[in-house]
Amino acid sequence: MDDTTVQVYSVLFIAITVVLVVTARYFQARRGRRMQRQLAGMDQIPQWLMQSIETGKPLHLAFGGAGVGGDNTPAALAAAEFFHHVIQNADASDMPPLVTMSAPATLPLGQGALRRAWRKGNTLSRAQWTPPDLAYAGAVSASVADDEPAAHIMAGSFGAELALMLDSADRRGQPSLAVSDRLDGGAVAYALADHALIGEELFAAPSAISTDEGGRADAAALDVWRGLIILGAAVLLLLEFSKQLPLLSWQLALGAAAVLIALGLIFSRRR
Amino acid sequence: MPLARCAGAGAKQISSDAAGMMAEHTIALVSFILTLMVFSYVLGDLPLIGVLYRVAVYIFVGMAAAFTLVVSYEGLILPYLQDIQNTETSWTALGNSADIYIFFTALLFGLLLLLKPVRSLAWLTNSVYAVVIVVGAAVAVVGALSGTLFPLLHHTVSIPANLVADFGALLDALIIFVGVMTALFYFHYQVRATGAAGGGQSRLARGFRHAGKVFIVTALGAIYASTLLTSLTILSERISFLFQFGVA
Amino acid sequence: MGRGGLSVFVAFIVGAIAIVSLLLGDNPALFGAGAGSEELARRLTLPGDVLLRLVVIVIALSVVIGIVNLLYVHIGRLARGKFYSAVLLASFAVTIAWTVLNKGDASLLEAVQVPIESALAALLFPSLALGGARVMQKRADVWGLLFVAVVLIVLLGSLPLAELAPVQAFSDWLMAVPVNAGARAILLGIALGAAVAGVRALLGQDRAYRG
Amino acid sequence: MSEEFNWLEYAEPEESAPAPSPRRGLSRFLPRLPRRPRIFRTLRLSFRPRLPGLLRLPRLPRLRRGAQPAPKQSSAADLLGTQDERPLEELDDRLQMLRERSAASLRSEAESRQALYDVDEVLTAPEILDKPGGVISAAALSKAQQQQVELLKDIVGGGAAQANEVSGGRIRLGAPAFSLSAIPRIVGTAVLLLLVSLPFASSDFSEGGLPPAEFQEDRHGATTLYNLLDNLTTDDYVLVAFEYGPAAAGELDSIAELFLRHIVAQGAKPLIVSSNAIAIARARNIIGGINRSVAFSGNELVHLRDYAILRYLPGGSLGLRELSENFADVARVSYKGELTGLEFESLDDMTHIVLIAERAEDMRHWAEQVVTQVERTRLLAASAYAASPLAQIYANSMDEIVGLLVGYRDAYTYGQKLDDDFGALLPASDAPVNEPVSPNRALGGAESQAEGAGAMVEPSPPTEPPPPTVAPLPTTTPRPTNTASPTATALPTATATEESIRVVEVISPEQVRIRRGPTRADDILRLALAGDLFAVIGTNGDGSWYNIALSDGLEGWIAAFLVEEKTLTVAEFLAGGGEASARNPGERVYLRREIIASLGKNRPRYYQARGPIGGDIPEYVLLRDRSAEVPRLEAMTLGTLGAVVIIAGGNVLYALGALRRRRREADIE
Repeated sequence: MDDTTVQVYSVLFIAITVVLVVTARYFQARRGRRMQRQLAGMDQIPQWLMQSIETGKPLHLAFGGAGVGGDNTPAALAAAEFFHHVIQNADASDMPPLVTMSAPATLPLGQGALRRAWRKGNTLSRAQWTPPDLAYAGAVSASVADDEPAAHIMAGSFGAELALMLDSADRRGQPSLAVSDRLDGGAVAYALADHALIGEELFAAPSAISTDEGGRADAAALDVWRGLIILGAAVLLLLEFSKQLPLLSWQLALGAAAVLIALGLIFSRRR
Repeated sequence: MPLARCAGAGAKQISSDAAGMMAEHTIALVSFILTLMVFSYVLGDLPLIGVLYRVAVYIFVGMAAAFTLVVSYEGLILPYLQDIQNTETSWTALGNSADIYIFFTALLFGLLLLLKPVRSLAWLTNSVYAVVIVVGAAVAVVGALSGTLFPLLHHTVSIPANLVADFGALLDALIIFVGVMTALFYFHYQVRATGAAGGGQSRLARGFRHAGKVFIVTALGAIYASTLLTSLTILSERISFLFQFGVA
Repeated sequence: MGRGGLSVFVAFIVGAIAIVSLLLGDNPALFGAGAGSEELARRLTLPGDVLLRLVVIVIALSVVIGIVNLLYVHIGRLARGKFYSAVLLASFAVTIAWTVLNKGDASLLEAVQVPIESALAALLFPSLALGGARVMQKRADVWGLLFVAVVLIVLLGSLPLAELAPVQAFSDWLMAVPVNAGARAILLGIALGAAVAGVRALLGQDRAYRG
Repeated sequence: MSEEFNWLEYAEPEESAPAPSPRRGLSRFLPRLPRRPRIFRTLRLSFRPRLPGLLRLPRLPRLRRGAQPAPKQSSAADLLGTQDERPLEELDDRLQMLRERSAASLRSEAESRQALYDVDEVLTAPEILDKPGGVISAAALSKAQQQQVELLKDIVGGGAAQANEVSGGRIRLGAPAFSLSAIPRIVGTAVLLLLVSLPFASSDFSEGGLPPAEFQEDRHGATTLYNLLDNLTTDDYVLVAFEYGPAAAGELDSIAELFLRHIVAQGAKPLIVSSNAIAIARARNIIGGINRSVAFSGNELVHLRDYAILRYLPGGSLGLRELSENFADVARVSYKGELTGLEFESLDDMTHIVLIAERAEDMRHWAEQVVTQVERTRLLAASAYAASPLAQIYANSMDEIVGLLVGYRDAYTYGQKLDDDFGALLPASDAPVNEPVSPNRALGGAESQAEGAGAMVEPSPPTEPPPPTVAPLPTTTPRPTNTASPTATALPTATATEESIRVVEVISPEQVRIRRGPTRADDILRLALAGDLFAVIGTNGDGSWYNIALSDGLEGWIAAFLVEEKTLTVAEFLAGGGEASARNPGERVYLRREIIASLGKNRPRYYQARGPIGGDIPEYVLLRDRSAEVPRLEAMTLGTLGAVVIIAGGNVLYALGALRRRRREADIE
């Protein structure tokens, strides 16, 4: 792909996304027919909130290394949105949630989320920065003993160091929900966290916990894109085939379609 | 063009051995003790031993913060200060004088971000923060599109040449294609509402999602194993260090 | 325009400028041939350059925000008699003093930071191995089984033992094909999610701008 | 029920009755606010019956009897394959309710709060907040309420409250005391650590082979990567990106050092950048390590002459974007703020970009922000094992990315290949002289280049074996105590296996230290054991120390009273090693026997250096400390085996438990 092609595609992508994000709000107005599938662990969050309220232990919300201003700005924003809803619901508690991060530029985001959602006074010392990665993981593993959070919700950008945090939380019997926009963190979360979202689900997490239209619109736009991409890729693949195998292309296409459908049917047998 | 042979720059890099040796021994001793302190994590919350780990961690956090600060100052702010004084160069097409404005605007922005918690300034600090966020978002969008989305998709749909000859490669390419598409489909969020009880999907859609999940979980498993191997490599280095120290 | 209004407005305007400049700048080919397109591309690049430079410095400066926060939090804790915060603050102060006094000496880094950080990274190994041993406890279903099986195959495949050659071959295929596909899909998903969330932020539709 | 039980972790009697003391500190003495219980009662009523249909999942083993099941904590297999979909409205309702409750409770306090609410929070002292486990954050109380609290404190028993406060502030040695349930974890960890330690303690535990000396054919582009670096010349600049922090040093330092050594050995100049602040400091230390190993020859690398460390790139991908768009600016200033004098137009002026990535994300950033911006220059990548599955995808998808060396094993292979190339004998005289070494291998300038090339690649006449040569030892050695004359060394040629050489054999029953200089104050280089043989290079003035050759090109000094001097033929000398290394005639060959003794481990190796050590080229490559490589590789093998056993065993246990449980449930039904 040369530069120009990429640029043209990018412009198209952005334009369509803008349209989707804006129009999805109107479509969302007539809701009821569609709904969002449930994400892992979301139904546990109210439970944890209650535990937090009842025991006076804070929730621990972690951004990880998701930094504003850099590549994972969207991840940080999505996490902040997600946390905003959590904090809002934790409002009946006495302990403001503990928000931690290792990217200093995310600090204002965390402070903002706390201040907007937690309307009970000064929360400045509840958003805490620690130097990146292992220092952060170490500090969290130590704070697991210090602050004794009721539960950990880790959404953002984590690497393998997530293992240290989840391990120490696990030792103390503190439940955890983790999602990372990094693959190694995602894998660690899948194995060690009580509940793990996978990759992209980070961006749908806010809409899974709130009634906000905006979040829903995002999820809807993502789904539209997903459909477009899958269809487009299928068409492109067929074109590729037809280039190489002019004679066999349609047979192959049929074969591939048959395989796909068979796969779908086989797997749908389960449960 | 030779790397500048600045007069005397860096010429006294050669370490003085005698003093260096003392220092090396001390370094080794300190690192030995600290390594053991961190390893005490394994024992958990035994009295006294639990303290060792946390002391080491807090030393580490404080030091890492300090280093981050020092390196940011020395490695970034100083060079920038150096650079804006150099009238022959400029960061943008606007010339050197613009550099100075940019630099001091950035300083001002940094200061305002520091004041973000001050409520009465929120209108200003939020606007400054918005600039940081949107520039980051713009970089992220451009990066995600041109660096990940398009190239990966492009590569997924482009099948290797000479497929007829190599059936294995064709099969692999097809599996990858099917895997990517079903796994991408797996994430689908919106489901049809099928009544009061809950949402549902067609059997086909559910099948696709299960197939996709096979690929996702396989990938996660492999990445987990790789992460394990990396940490094992690092552990072997640490243990090698402990033994070397024990010998010496 | 209310209090939130200004920041949303700024976000929208700056976002539009940034995305256009970053996306379209620096490629005259996009605007057809000719001298005019060169000029246009150059002009388009300029605001992006300025913004990038600005934000890069702001981000670098944000370390100061982090440090201030760290000190604020831990001085507060120290006031309540938290011993560990004292350790942290002392370590911070010593490091700063050391680097100021011994310019350019990295031995503190080698003596303290590197061993602790490596040791923490090394600690991940037992954590990951023992955590991996409990996957079936947390996910007692076919997915847990699949996960564990893949972990074991890849681990075995990494062993340099001649007897395991078939496993190695299978593990190589696994890495090259299904893992490749799965990881690619996750990546694509993240890129998609980031792009959509990013566009939304560019539209000024983010809560972070207000409050 | 979907509760999961966890026999490895502490018993935590959660919830049920208001737990023994969930509220610590002052809180115990405060009356609960009326709103709290009410909320709970309502909430729980609305929550309990509606928990989603996850409850029919297989039960997990409950190994610890008698313990109370945790309250509906996390549910295990709620991943999507098995879960039911639920309408959003339902979820929303519950959350909505929660929010409404809290909002209502707040509204009643709204006025009292207002006073604090608008105060600039910076000015509020932090200590009134987050009291350890406090029941109410002080900031949420109005002044009047706070006074009430004070009053209560006095009335209810200030002494007790104070004691509590103190214990809250002191070092708390971990809330849950050490419990027996931690034992499986400790034992498991101990077993793993033991396994990883064994190879360092003894050579009896060498499992598996070493990585190959050549990259396999199917390794994507690793050989190409090597060759690209091997074809560098003195005019080349290579951008080396150190994208790893100290955490990954154990895995990536070796490959980073190899890359640097390879590049400088070719005479090219590495420019080091990083978007990781600490990595810049680390890079200095790695260069320092190289300099220490070549220090005796005076070939230290000098900053801004032989290499440059550029300022660090903040902001992750943003910094990389800056790098690719404004490379001229980045290259202008060093990490200390000095002017480098480097003038480049763009990244395309770099011959190659070398990336050493710790995390998959780094690879992604470089792929997204840099590779897409350069036109000619290619990215040569190495990554940690953890990053490899993803990095491999980028390496495969983008033509601009070459190679991918993964982890420590590939570093070993790379080093092996380097040694083979740089230390290799020239082809035997009857073979065609295909010069395997590019003539520009010499450092620094054209004249030495020609000279070096001439000296090195000159083939011997095919028929006559070359005369035994005498190694010219570096005369520039800075050590003042070194009295060994340059001609004292009798190192054999490869062919002259019958020729005798001076060796010393260690006779001391204890481990013997080989030092950097002939005094006991000198640094220890190696340890040796009884029976180890070393070729003698010379002695010090009074003969109380021998100057001996070590295999990695280093020289060491050993005290004379610990050894016995002998004269052996080369063949005899070699017999101890088992490595038939010096068969090819036609080149000066230096045999150096290395003794690696790590706790009784004795692994001899032979090196064949092409030129005299201290002559310029190979020393950067050859003078590496490789003593830990083999035991580390073996430790990794054993550790992997241990992890496999533990993961497999643990999961089989849990799976069996789950199955048993499911059957029991089926029986009951």
